[in-house]
Amino acid sequence: METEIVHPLAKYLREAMMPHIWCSGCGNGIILNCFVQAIDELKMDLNKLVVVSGIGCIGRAAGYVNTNSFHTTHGRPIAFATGVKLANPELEVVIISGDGDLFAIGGNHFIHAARRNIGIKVICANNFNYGMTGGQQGPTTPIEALTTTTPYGNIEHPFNLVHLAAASGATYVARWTTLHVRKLTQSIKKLLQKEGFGFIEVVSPCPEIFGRYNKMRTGLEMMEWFRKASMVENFSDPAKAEITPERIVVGEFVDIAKVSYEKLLHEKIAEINEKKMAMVS
Amino acid sequence: MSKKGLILEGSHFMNGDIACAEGAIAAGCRFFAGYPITPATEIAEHLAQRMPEIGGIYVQMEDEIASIAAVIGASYAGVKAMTATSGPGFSLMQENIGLAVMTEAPCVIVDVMRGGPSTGQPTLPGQQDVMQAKWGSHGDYEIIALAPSSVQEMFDLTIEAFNLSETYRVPAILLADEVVGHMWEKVVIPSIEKIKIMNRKKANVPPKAYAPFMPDDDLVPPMACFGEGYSFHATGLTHDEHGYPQTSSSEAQQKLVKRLCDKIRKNADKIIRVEEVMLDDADVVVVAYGIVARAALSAVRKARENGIKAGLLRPITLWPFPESYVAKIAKQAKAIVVPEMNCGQLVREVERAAKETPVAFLSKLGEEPHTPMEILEAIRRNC
Amino acid sequence: MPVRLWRAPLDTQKVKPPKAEIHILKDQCKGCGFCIHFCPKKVLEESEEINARGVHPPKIVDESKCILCSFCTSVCPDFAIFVVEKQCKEGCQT
Amino acid sequence: MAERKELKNPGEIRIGVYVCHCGLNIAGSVDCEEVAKYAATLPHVVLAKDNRYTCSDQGQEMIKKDIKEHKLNRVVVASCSPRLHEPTFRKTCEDAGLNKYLFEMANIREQCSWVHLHDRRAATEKAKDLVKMAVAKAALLQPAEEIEVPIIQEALVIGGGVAGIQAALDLADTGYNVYLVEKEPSIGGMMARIDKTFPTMDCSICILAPKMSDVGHHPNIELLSNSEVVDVKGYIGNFNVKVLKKPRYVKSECTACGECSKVCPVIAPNEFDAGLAIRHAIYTPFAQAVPSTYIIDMSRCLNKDGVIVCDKCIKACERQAIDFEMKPETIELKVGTIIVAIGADVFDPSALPNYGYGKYSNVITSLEFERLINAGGPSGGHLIRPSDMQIPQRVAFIQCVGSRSDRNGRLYCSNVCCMNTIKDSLLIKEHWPETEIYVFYVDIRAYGKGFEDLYKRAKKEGVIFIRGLPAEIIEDRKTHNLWLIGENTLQKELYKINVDMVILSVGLEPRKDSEIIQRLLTLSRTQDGFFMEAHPKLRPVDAATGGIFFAGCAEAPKDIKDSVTQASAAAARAGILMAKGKVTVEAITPISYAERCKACGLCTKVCPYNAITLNKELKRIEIIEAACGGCGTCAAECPFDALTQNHFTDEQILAQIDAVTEFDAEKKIVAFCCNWCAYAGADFAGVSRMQYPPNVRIIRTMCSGRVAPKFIERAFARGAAAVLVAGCHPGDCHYINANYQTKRRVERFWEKMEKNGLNKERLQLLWVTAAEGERFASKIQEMQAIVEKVSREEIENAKKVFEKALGGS
Repeated sequence: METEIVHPLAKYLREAMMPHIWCSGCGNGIILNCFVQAIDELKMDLNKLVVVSGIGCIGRAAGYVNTNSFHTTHGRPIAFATGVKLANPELEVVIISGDGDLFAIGGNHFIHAARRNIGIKVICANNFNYGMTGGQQGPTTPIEALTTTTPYGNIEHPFNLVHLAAASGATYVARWTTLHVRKLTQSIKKLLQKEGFGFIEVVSPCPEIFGRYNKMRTGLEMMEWFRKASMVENFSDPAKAEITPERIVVGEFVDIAKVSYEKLLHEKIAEINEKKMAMVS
Repeated sequence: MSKKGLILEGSHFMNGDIACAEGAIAAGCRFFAGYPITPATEIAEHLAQRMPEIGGIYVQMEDEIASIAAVIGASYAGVKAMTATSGPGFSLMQENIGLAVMTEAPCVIVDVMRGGPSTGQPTLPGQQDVMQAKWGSHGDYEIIALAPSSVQEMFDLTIEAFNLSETYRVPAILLADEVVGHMWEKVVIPSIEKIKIMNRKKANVPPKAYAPFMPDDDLVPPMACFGEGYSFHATGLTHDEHGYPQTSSSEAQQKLVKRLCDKIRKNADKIIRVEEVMLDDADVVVVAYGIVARAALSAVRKARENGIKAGLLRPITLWPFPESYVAKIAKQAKAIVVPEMNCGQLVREVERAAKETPVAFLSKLGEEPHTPMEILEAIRRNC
Repeated sequence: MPVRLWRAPLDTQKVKPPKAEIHILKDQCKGCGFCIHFCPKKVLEESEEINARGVHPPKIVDESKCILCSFCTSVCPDFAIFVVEKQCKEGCQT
Repeated sequence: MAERKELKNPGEIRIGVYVCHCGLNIAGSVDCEEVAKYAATLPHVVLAKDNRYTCSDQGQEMIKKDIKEHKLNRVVVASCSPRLHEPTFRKTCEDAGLNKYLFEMANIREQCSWVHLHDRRAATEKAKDLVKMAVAKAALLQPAEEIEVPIIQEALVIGGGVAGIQAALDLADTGYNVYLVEKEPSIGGMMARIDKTFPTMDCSICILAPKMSDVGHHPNIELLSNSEVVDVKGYIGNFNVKVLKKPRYVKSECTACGECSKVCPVIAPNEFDAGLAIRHAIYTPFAQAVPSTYIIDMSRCLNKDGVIVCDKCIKACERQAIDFEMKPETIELKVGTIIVAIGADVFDPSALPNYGYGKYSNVITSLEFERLINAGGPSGGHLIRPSDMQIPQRVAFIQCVGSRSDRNGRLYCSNVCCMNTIKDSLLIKEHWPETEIYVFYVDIRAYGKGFEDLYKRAKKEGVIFIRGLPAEIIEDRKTHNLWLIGENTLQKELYKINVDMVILSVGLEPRKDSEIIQRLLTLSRTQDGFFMEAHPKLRPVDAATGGIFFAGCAEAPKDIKDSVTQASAAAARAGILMAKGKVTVEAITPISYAERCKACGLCTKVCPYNAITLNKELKRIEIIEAACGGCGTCAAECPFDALTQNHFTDEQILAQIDAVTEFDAEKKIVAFCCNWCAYAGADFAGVSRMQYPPNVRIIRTMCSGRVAPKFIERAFARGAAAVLVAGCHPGDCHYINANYQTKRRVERFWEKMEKNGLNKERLQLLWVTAAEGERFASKIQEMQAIVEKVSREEIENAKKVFEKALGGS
């Protein structure tokens, strides 16, 4: 009898695509949950919403949201989204993708979109590795962490994503973990209402792959790590927010006002046309 | 602003890149994303100036990968979009050309060919990307490529490329070369009414009933765009009519990939255009395209003056390849001469279609295109 | 001013917190246990039964303890649990 | 004036001595005439007189006249304690153009006549000694100028009860900026909890609430609620205070609409309602709370470790005022004066098992009663008994619960309970006239204005007063009624009375945390634990520490009227200081002899105020007089005699010692007492007429830390039988921690004595508060026994061991 009852958020999901492909204890489902919760609370016009994702476990998120969605090639969701947003600024374009997709293969697009301040919103699930391909080292893999491609421990320094985003010029930068569901939801709402390029990093458990290699075999263990290590410090210096086993600084880091690229562009276009009109008459 | 005044109606003296840009505008292109590269840069520069004037978008991306991705995005947002590049950039675009094929995103890619491989000779012409245009992205697919041989054609075929791309929801490539791109000639731009414009088929069913990849009889699915009230999903993964991933279904794979090829193959006759000169009684037929075809034409004329029955077949559409036309002339001609600015690319297709008829290949690399004399020599040798 | 609080407040009965109705979509559950572990009132526990996906979905221990914070709803990666307020006539006495 | 000014000494020293009879207070047991005659024989004394009341106008006029006519350049008055009249006579001297530091006092009342009431001879002899000591010191007195310290014209009030509120408002209305620090989420304190006030029966909150909101809105008051004072540095006029502002987790945008509280799923007992009513994790303690901003009790809230599990309040709050990320902040204040109004706690009667509080639900405290009878309380003002929520027919009040008992609770009378009970009984009668009311008491104390009338009214209304507290309360398991068993001490008969509810009239006790404030502000407390005023009669709201004042129950249990009165007084006292804008620091700061200083830096280490710094380049010390507290422990520490203390110089103190030990040293105790605790304790013994042996001679220093080993050596070298060093209890030192140096030095001295085979018992160390007169007296008794034991040769040994000390310093 219970199964007949509909989940209050079910209407935002593509029934045909459910159940999602994500493992038990994976945080991607929580991110999706918070995202649809946010659009529900904002009563967003789904017709004006476009969700774009790249390649990786979380890349499937776009397909699960019952709205306009596009699943691009690896690393290119930001570039694709840029085209969408410029072609139709009315659309609210959100990217939900992973740390590898956005910051390794797609890193260049990220920093340039942030620099340009194009009005697209990026939600990054950071699970510290390439989950879908079986757990290889990635741009956020912690030093000394074990992955299939760092069997002797990782010797590359990971990106501090919030610092990178802030330095690149994002107008909104926040980091939460999948344990901070309320904050994450509120933060996503804020993100969706910001002008310009906004970014939220969501530290997310990957127990089946990353956890397995690093002594956190269950989602619960990883979530408990988040609980113990995370400290909310709003508007602290993102440069000092590197993620370590002992300390995960979460909170909002940047929230500034800056005219978006598309707005400037369309203002220019209007200006130019006025001039032309004046010349004609 | 009124449709008039959008385009520069009348006769002009301009170079091929500019003509191409004006052709795009005439075709209704309102989005250009690109990255500077010789010899295609003037297209970007010109559109950077013109797009704002007509309410279109010009954006310079961080690289060619981003450019093509943005173009596909714009296309899905319902705007005709184009990017322009040359060999190196064209290589970077290949993966996402595949994405455009897979998601059936109408868009135009201009490749103003230069000497390769790699950085090669940026300021000299080449015809070395012909095969890449067809096979450059991984996986099986069909695609449309047009080869202009004059500045006027840079204008006309850009419009044609958009029309075909919109009609068949497939990326269309304008395979120009450095000479056509940089050459200054007279271009006649007709009034907007006289220009034939094709637009993609719009979704014509209620949103609930809409399946984004359910084809009509012509194998082309009507296209809804973001914000038009149709909530749909598109993906680079193999997918069903609803756009839902089907990563392990062989049936879905066959169905999809076959259709993507067939929608071009089965419509090839409607797509293909060639120019035929003095073929009726020709013993020797020169098959040439792009700038080379111009030298070939005068060579053929000179040959006739010297009493040789020569003719010219100029494929305007390189892909799908005008196989039947070659086959037809092969039956009557003793020999076929194929001059190309590469080590032999389209000539392979000609040989395949020509069957027993001997095909002489005339290669030229790294300098000006073939001269009429060189081609005439080849005609003489083969008659 | 510190006073020793030893007796149950006299008006404890006066406050009637809303009663919860917890819905578990058993077969959607992948058994991560987040809802059980993070429930502030320990309303849930792992059940014996095995669902369509071969995991033990949560079961309700004491619905009356639920305070409708709905954290389980938000933290569930599989949209497999949600809570609604029990609609009932005269004040749902348990 | 770090460097000593060699003053132009007006040639010959001319001392005038005045021996006061103080009516019979002194003359009763001291032959003042004889003392005066004796004084006249002392060196430098040019005239000596005795008179009835030296402090009277005539007395003072005489001194002025003499100074002029006899060219006196030193004045000694032998009368009461300098703690009482030194300022008076210093003024007299100044009026006559004599520098006030040329005045010295001999305390022959508190420390002589009053403590030797029955031995006129010994008292007289002691008085002579005391005068001799004073004269000896006087001869060496030097004029000094006092330095002025500016006073910051802002005040800190600690505690937001009615006393703190009144003090803050008075100061703010005078125009001073006031910081009011309250530990609780709201100001209002005890008064906000009470239903009606006696004797006028006003609604308590109705008269308090307006004052509370005045505080909230006053432009000159910054209210720091939910905050605590964590550190205080500095001195009169210049305090640096650190206040810890604990997070409310609700921002000031809060409109107190209460929607958050409605949806909060957590239920907890409301401390404000003595736990009788519920509150939520997000709450406001009561309707009239100031600030009205709500607060989240994180110990109850479901959201831990920064993870928001429940966001009902956040969702309910339209103003988005809820902020779980709020962090505690430390605010630094600079104030000139501090008013301590931290109030009192109520006695927890579960300490008295025979009354069954905490066990029997129908046994409640008077504070719980206030909430029960209050319309804003859990029962909406209906008097109900907890067990069955029924209106009780028979009610008993038990008085002195935790008061006036050496066994159960406190010795003192809590001052307010009698009238509170009478008021409460009338409230019951007012609503439920039929109720039988018994009041079990020890004595009914209805001494105040309008109190007796109220008492009479209660009797008239039929309230039954029974003298004699119940020995025991027994609960009837079924009915939860209560049997009270005890003796009616008037009728001399046993009673066994059955009632429905018992109200324990609980006493007041010092705040559990008052020792924190005591430590931070270096205050002292009386034996019962309340703060001690500088003088019980004449400076009732001043603390002994300059710039600090008391208001309300912090000083002693008192009712609202007295608290408000005292608060206004304290505000006025603080106002006077700040209005002056500056304060003069007594010229008892150190003097350094640069030529002797070896720049060893020892003095810098012992200075509690870091008022001495070592200048390594110039190889000399520098003294910041404004920061100096005047304890003199630096002078005691200096191994090279390169430092001494103004007005308590080595020469002066040694001269006093020599004076004591001139005759029959072997029978005498030389006592060094610190001004604040030990000397005041000795005074208190006198005030309480505690009798002790007359052979002790007290030398007053500001702090026991001033007592240099060489003083003790000198005393023994001069053959003294015993030496006493007395100071404030460790931790109570008026100079932060200077008395730890005392402890160190005395312990080292003991070792030295042992090494030299001396009986270390002859040197005693005593910690005593100003209130422990008893303790001081019994110490002298105890030492008397030691003195009697000391043998001739022991004295001689000591003389030998310490003979080096005889060389004048």
